[in-house]
Amino acid sequence: MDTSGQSKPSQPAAIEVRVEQADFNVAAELAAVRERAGAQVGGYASFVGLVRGSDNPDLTLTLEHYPGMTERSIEAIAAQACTRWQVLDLVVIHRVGRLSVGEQIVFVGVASGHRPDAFAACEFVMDYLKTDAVFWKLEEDASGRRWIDSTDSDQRRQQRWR
Amino acid sequence: MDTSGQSKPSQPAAIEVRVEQADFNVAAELAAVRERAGAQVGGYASFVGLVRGSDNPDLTLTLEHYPGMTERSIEAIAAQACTRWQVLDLVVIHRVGRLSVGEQIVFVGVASGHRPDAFAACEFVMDYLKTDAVFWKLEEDASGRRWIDSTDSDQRRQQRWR
Amino acid sequence: MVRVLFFASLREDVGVAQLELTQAPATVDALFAELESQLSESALLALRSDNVRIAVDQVLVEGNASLEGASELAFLPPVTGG
Amino acid sequence: MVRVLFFASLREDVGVAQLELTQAPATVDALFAELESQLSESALLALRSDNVRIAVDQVLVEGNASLEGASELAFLPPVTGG
Repeated sequence: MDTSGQSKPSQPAAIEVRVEQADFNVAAELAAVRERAGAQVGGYASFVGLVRGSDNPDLTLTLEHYPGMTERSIEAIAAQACTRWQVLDLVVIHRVGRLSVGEQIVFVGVASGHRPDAFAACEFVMDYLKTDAVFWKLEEDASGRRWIDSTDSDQRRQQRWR
Repeated sequence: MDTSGQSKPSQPAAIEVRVEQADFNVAAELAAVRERAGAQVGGYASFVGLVRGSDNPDLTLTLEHYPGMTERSIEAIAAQACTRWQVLDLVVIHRVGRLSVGEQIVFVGVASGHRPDAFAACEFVMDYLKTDAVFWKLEEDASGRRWIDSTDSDQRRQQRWR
Repeated sequence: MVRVLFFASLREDVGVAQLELTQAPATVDALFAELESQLSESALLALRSDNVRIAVDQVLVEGNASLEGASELAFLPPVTGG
Repeated sequence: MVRVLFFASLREDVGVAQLELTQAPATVDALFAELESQLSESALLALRSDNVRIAVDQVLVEGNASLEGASELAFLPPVTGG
């Protein structure tokens, strides 16, 4: 695997963005990323985010979106990643609706010819999802309900990429 | 999902290292990482490296190792990642033997309570595998055969973490 | 006719997800003037918060933007995904 | 008896994957002295290259390390995985 990174795209990246209530199958999504990337692929990086419940097993998270605008906000993030790194295939799946502890929220998969590009593009997309994607999150548990915002640490991580 | 990162481990990380000739099943490995990580998991990052053949479809890569020492060299890298970041579960699978274009070489999967930790530990392990893991690679194609070394760019990427 | 959408915490502050205005206000300021006759003071306070952004036909606008030709206006509290 | 292993390109330079010495040399220098009687000049040149590392019972050593009690010595050319 070549690891020179930051090289020019040799084919246009395929971007897929889905916002949906249904759960997703990580194995199937990753296999599709690898398949679509074709012969130039040197590797693929992925991230799956879950509702974490260590402190709070009865937590639920309700994700709200603005149909149309939300998808376009994610597409803009994904497109930016594809101009910055060599990306062969990039998939973002983001769930909406009410989710319980342990449920999957988000999947990002990136195939590239180059390992550093796959990692960077995947983490870039996750960082920008936290700050720029049009979603709102309501946390509810025994202690009450609260709309949650991106944290200062999320903002700092996003700003690393500027 | 909490994204504060760099937090103290709340449970000891489980590390699994396998060096084997047989191919691996990414879906099964990822499911196992997620499962073993338990209730504290906030997400998991992974990387799969493949034999890239865009320039050279008849390329083969023969990976050689030093049984025992190789596994320990990977375990040392994984253990270092687990002291630097909050890791719940970390798996490294590395194949040896003769591999053709498109075949899987390496899998790294990391589950954590925190997204930044999962990404950092996963990329750290991949970067150190390039420079510190006890493997040797023989590339063969129509133009000949050559033992390949980690590149200057691999060395620079590994040194970022110091 | 123009739809005005309120998302997430703002929907709860306003009490409805959507209002319909028979005529598109010319500008954001005119929109607020129109909403003043329909919403409570606490709802207006929430909508005027510094961190609330306005989208015109799903595109974010700044300041006293023109709303000419718009069919959908939306008030967005701070976003976070992932 | 001590095994001496040669990996990858060094195996090809030396021509064998493994030698057996009836007695463990006291130090790395003594090991080279012993190998001089058994290997070609080009093989020795490859083994003495700056980027070749020596492992004693699978632990890397530096300089003229003691080999006392060792049962397996190995010459490692530069490594790369991933």
